[in-house]
Amino acid sequence: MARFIGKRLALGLITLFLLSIFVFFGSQVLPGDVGRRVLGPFATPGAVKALNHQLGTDRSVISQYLSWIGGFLHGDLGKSVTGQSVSGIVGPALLKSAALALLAFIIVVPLAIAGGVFAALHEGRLSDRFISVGGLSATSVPDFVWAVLLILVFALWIGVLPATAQAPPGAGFFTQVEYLILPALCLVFVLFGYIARMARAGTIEALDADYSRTALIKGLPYRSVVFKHVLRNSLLPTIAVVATQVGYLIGGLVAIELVFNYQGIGQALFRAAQQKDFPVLESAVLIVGIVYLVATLLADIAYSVLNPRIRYGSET
Amino acid sequence: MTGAAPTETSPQQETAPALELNDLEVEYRVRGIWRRVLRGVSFEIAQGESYGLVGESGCGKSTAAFAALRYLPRNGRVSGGSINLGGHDLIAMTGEEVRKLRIKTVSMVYQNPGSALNPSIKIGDQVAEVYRLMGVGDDEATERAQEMLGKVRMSDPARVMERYPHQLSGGMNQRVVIAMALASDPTLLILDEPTTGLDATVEGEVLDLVNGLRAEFGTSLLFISHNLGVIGKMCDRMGVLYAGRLVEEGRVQEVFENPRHPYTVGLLRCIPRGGVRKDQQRLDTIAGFLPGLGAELPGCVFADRCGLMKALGSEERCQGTEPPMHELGGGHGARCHFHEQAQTLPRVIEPVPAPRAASDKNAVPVLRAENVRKTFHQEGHAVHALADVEFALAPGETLGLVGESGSGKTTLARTLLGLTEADEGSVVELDGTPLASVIAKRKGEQVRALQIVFQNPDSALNRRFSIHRIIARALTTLIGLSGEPRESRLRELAHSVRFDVRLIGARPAQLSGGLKQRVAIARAFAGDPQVVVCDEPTSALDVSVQAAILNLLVELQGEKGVAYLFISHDLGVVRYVSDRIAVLYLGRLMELGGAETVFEPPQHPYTEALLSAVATAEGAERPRIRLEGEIPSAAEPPSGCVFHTRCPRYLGAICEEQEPPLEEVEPGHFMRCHIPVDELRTIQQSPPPPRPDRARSPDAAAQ
Amino acid sequence: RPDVAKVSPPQTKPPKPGGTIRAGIVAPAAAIDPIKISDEGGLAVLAMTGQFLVFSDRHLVLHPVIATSWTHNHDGSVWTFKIRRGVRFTDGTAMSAEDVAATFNRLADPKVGSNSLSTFAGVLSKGNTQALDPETVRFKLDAPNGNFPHIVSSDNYNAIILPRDYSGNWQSTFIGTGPWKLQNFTPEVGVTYVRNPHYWGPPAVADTSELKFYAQEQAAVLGLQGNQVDVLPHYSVAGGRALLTDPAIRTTQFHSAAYREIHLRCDKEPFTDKRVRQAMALLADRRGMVEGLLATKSDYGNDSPFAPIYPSTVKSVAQRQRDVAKAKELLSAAGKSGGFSVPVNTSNDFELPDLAQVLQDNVLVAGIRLNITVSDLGTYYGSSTFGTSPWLDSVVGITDYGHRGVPNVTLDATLTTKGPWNAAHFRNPTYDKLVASYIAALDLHAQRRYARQIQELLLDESPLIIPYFYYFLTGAHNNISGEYSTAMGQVDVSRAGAV
Amino acid sequence: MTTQPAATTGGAAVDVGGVAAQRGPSDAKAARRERLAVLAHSKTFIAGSVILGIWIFCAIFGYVIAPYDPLKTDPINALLAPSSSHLFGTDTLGRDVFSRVIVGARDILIVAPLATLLGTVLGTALGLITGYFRGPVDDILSRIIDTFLAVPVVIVGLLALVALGPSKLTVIIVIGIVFTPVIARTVRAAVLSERDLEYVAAARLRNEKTRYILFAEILPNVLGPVIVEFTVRLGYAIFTIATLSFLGFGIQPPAPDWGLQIFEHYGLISGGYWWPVVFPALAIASLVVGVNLVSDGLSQAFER
Ligand SMILES: Nc1ncnc2c1ncn2[C@@H]1O[C@H](COP(=O)(O)OP(=O)(O)OP(=O)(O)O)[C@@H](O)[C@H]1O
Ligand SMILES: Nc1ncnc2c1ncn2[C@@H]1O[C@H](COP(=O)(O)OP(=O)(O)OP(=O)(O)O)[C@@H](O)[C@H]1O
Ligand SMILES: [Mg+2]
Ligand SMILES: [Mg+2]
Repeated sequence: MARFIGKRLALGLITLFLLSIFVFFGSQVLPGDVGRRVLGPFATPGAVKALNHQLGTDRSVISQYLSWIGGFLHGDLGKSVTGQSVSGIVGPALLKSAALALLAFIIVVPLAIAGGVFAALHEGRLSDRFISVGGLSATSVPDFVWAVLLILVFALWIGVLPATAQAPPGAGFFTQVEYLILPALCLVFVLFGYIARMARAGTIEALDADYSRTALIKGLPYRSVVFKHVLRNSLLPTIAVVATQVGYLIGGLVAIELVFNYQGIGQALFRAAQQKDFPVLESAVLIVGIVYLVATLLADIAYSVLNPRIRYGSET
Repeated sequence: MTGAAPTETSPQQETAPALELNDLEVEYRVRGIWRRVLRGVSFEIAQGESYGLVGESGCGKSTAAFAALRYLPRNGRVSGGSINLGGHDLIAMTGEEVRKLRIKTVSMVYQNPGSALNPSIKIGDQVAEVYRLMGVGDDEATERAQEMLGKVRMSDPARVMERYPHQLSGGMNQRVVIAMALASDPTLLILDEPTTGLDATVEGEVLDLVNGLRAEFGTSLLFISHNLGVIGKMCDRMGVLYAGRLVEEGRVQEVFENPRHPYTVGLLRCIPRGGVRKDQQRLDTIAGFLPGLGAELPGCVFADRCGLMKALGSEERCQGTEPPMHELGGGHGARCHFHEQAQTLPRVIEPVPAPRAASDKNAVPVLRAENVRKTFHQEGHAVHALADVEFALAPGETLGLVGESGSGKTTLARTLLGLTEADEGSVVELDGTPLASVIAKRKGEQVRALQIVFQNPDSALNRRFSIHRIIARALTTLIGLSGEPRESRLRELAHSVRFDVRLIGARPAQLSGGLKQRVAIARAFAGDPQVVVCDEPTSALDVSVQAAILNLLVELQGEKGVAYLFISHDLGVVRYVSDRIAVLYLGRLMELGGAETVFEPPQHPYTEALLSAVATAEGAERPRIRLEGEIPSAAEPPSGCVFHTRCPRYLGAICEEQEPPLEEVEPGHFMRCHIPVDELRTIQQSPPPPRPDRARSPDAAAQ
Repeated sequence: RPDVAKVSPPQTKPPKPGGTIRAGIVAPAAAIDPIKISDEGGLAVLAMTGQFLVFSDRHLVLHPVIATSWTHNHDGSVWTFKIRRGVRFTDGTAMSAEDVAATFNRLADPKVGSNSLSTFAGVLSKGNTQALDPETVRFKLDAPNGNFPHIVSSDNYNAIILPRDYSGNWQSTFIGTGPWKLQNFTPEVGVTYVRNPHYWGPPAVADTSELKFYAQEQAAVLGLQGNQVDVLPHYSVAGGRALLTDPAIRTTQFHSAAYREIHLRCDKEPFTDKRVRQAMALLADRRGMVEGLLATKSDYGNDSPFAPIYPSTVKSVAQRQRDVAKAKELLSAAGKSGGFSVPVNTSNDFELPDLAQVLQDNVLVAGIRLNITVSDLGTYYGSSTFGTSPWLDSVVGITDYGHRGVPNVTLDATLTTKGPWNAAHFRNPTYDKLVASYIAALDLHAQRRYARQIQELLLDESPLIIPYFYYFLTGAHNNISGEYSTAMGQVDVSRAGAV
Repeated sequence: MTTQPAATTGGAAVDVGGVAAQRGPSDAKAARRERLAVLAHSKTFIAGSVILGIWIFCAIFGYVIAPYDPLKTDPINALLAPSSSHLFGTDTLGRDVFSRVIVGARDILIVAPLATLLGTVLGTALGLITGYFRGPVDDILSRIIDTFLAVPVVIVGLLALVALGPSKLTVIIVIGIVFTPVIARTVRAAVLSERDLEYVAAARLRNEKTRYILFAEILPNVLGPVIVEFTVRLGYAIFTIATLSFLGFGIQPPAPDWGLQIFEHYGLISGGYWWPVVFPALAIASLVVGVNLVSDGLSQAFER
């Protein structure tokens, strides 16, 4: 187990290193000049030059990279070209994304698993078709389309929920949750199909497996077969799917965060890309990568802890 | 059945047969159409009786077994007839009643023990669950589960209780399944090919166990197998199923000795029995194929393939009217209009052996291996799959290679072929010229000369290619043919493997297993090879098809003078085709010699054990030698003689300390054992005494 | 002329004191540094706590703030400002003329690289601002300038008065002399303020105030509608059309000199021929643009930076109108009767992509095909130097120009031979001379004389199409009164509150 | 179908045990016919085909059947509510939303499939290579694939489009490349289970070139997963392209792209102008639902 985690961590580090290089050199191709982007088109060239010098963006690409990565490794994310500290931008954004992701997960995971299992138990019937096809369709309708439709219905027509996600400062817990409901609901639509499909496939596979037959032939009631024998095997792959969705939730929600004016990490990335704010871009991408890798690693660990085949290895 | 709750013991139950099927009809819905699978199947199993069901793959054996539990796949239904289980009419029962019945009265064990157990629940809990279902409290359930595991001769049951299925070997898992099945002390135990995936040595052990427990519990058995030998060993009576219809039924001995249905007759003729060899007799086969699922068969279900019908010219009767079950006395019955003449069924194949090209024992060996080693590196472990293998293969000769699963047979084949790179220092020579260890570095000549026929024709043929493309490609790459010469050579080749050229445009999926194997053989012979490795070429096939393929291989050898390295775990088959036999254990050659020298009588303790495990259709058996424990892992081979941990003739410390060399004990006969060959021949006459050093339980060695 | 048009009836009731007043703005693009800031979000933040010598109102009328009065010498080359007494910074320290002088010397220092350098170029040099006594500051100009107070007014949004020892990092203190004092600042989220206890003027009506940042105009609009803010100091028709029909929202509109410029590169085919440029300008359907794109919230433009709001603008110069027949005539005279196709670049802001599409459709009747490329702002401006900027290099480009108190900068920078923003690559010595004369002109009469000539010249040469000068729109909830915003984007909420 | 052999060799009796096709070609044809019948009776498949068919029809004939020129601006008549003359109303530039929705099918139905195809081709090639070779090639490529997967697709697409400048071609290329690693992963998994099958060993035993083994032997056998992956990715391509358009980095104005229309107008819904947003949104939703219904129907038919 320790060996497995160690190996995964090492691979993860390589991936992150590659990622930092890709983003860095990729961002060099982004058009425009950093100082110019900050100061705007009408600033004098002298002012732009001075700012570039101050930001260090006039140095060689390699030395910029090295000083940035050096800082990153010491936990110093540096300063945004806008002068704010990068951790001051990325940190809160990450927290916000995490809050939204968490709420979405709390709603969607039980719902989708229940839906998927229900569909599997009714395989081929109308309810199964409805859940499977409906879920898949909801999944592939772009998130911002959901956002627009939900705002229209719930915020503007019925008027029960706020149209933006950012609760006023000092708002209590429940108010904050209230503000997050609509965006979370969009994510529920988008994620439901994924997770339900996985849960359904896993359950069908487990239902068809010989051991379920063994249990039935033992004389176990169907319900017990499902709950005692099927689910513990069928829900394992679902964990991995939920984990990969973390990648989408933390960083991929550019459109939704835009519509709901939510300063999550997706927004931070979007803005950084547009403004060529390299320190923010690089750190945010790396952090998104870290979150993704950690989530998948945790899922793998959870998977192996829950799965005796991996937990104990084969000893014979 | 008069509404008596199945859990109560009604008076009927005492006398009622354990299982009674009456005119059972089962259908599966495939692509929207209901198709008949079982056609009026009737048989009964008396209390305490063991009933065998045989028939080729797809004839409906498993369906009958599951129907007996009223457990059908979602797309299946019982469309007629009745099922009586211990006097209860299963079909009339509610789901809940059936469930209660399953708890107490009937259990089932099926083929793949690995998948029959829940991978994420501890063995102990899975077994105890049966007791809890019967209403036993938790603690007692656990206790009794442990007791039951002991009864299936599981060493250290307490430890096994805490384990998960993947931590046990296939044989041990099957014993757990059997323990679970017998835990409720059922009146009927259904075993559906319980040993098919297991090694012969393990199979023997499991069958012994079932026999022992059956005696102890007084359980009735429904035993399904395609292996007639196993049926012979296990059953009192048997039924022969064909295309969903029971075509013959009777006492096992009676059916084997006096079969009265042409199908049974043909089936028995297909297997190499009584130590026949290729230069004595050719095997018979059954022409044609099982009719498709749900086919309309107004007459005898076997008519299409029946040689007797053709010989008698009785097409009208046989294809027009369904023969009744003719009672022949003693419970023997056959569904054949001409059952008296069944044994005159004409042979499809003349018994005359195929002519053989003279093989010159003193010629330069076409293939010679020396010091062949292969070490795999797996997650830091070194797995020594082959150690110092050496042998020579004369032109036109067949060398049989036997050994338990994991002994390195396939690895040896792949190493010779260059598919797996041998370790440094290994020597493989073709016609006296050393071969590069990877195929990519071998010359075209050499590549052509060494070919293989794989075990599974499904994966050996590219399923996206037409047969034409598969063979033509081999002709192009191996001997550079193209255009018309290639086409004519292709037709010749198809002809020589008895493959109908009209099917040349088909895809593999449209062909039967036997036909696919013919294509694979044609491909191997495309470049006129000198040596063809056959890695279990018939183990995926039904017996009748196996016979045809074996015949073909023998014929081709006669025509082309090719040498075979023939791998199989079926000792009967190996003995039939081989001139010489090599016995492999943990990557080491234990014995090598002429087929008769090695087998008749066996001398090396391992060979002896292998042979004794085999159940033959003759029923005549040598005393079973129990091989103790599991095969050791190739990653940590035992010290000294690698066989010492399981050897029935274990001598003592010397076996654990010194590895015996492979010695030529008589001309052409090599053996690896500390016991001198003469002594071996003598002690072979009597069963081995229990091993003195085995105070430990047998399974401890495995863990 | 109607100076301030109200869309909905104005809220006339006075606000009740106390409470919080909240305004929404588009988040500042960069760190908020008074010296460097150039975007609307940033300058709005500056003006919350910072104050100027002089305040330029919506009609470009100047009002004393830190300066109480100002005088100039005979030719307008030396200006003397009297500084208000008793002004204290938000940290409690007293402000004096020294601070004022230091502020302007800093802005004029080329080494500091302030954003005002382009405004002060040729007007005021470093070291030429002097505190004569604690209440008097004297500016010695590089050249006479009749409009100098405008240059040190709120129209020059960088010119808030800072302490003499200001050394950067304004964001940590938000130091200034205004009615508000920083309470809390969260980047990307917003700023909260409390009343400045040291304020020299009447205390703010509300107890606290707040600027809420939005990533995007649309979000800010939703924020106003969703009652997250009380006031939206500035919104565009493109982004905030929803507010125009919202009965809960009161929109205040006023003229501005802000415009969208469509440049035609005079040195590139097919626009080397002025007839082709004239044809393009004649094909543009200004009415459709004003009434459709801008929902009538704009004045018509006449293809020169002279906005109707400037006193110097000559309104009697004939307004150019759509004339397809004449355009076709001109095109065939120029040998382009078959039309041509040409790329158009613009940025993804406000109604610019829409304007591009309308223009594309407008000119199609004459067979002219425009291929639109819309990029993000940064990409469009590129490095803002010739050769590496789609803005300055494109054959046709559509660019946003903000409001300015006087047209001097736009006349000079966008069209003179040496103009750094001369995307049209217009080279006309007559024009250059006219602009120099216009800037030097001290009195309105003289300015108008040159203005007429410039307007007519630009109509004839047509290097630019300036179809409209859009109104500046401020949204507020109906129950709010007293907010005041300027066309620069500054907002004063110190007199605002709920009624 | 049963055929009897006619051949005899060397006096040996004819081996008839097995010369017949178990399931002849005619049987396969029957299976295909039955499968079509299942499709014809599948309500979901029919519903999906109808929806998809309508959009494909719109994509091809959109300009012919649209009541107005979808690009014709009429700013004076901007934002007219739906009425009999403008079924879906008009947008901010006075263009007919109905016509734009109809014609808008074309861009997405060209760009999304082409992008998916590009991704599928590249991903398949990459998956074949990484799956077939073990060792360094696999390790290096797998790390690069992982790297791409660690960042959300939209972000990678966005960065690439900011760098390259948005146009239909760049969108196709960028989405294709962004999808490559995901598809490569699926194909790699399929190849891993193929590479150890004996037909590959048989090809190696003929000393076939690696290229032949990969593309002629293995590729046809992983086409199934590849096709499934293609249909699934097609849905996501629509998703992603619409998102990029929505962010202003996808298909460019004045194209009547649906995502772009939503982007251009979503700020208006709070003003009661829902029609320029809702109709394109429903168009996207119905298209993806149609695609999913069809692929679901297909998989149903092939499962049974
Ligand atoms: N669920 C099912 N749906 C459709 N057809 C089925 C199903 N299960 C089995 N069949 C078909 O029914 C026939 C009988 O199957 P069955 O499993 O009973 O055969 P069998 O004699 O046990 O064969 P084997 O020796 O291969 O186990 C076969 O042709 C098989 O393909
Ligand atoms: N690629 C491999 N990597 C690691 N170990 C291997 C590999 N291939 C085979 N082995 C190991 O080598 C040993 C011999 O395996 P091999 O497949 O040659 O046995 P076999 O005699 O053919 O068995 P079977 O009868 O089951 O086919 C086994 O212990 C197996 O686990
Ligand atoms: Mg079976
Ligand atoms: Mg093998």
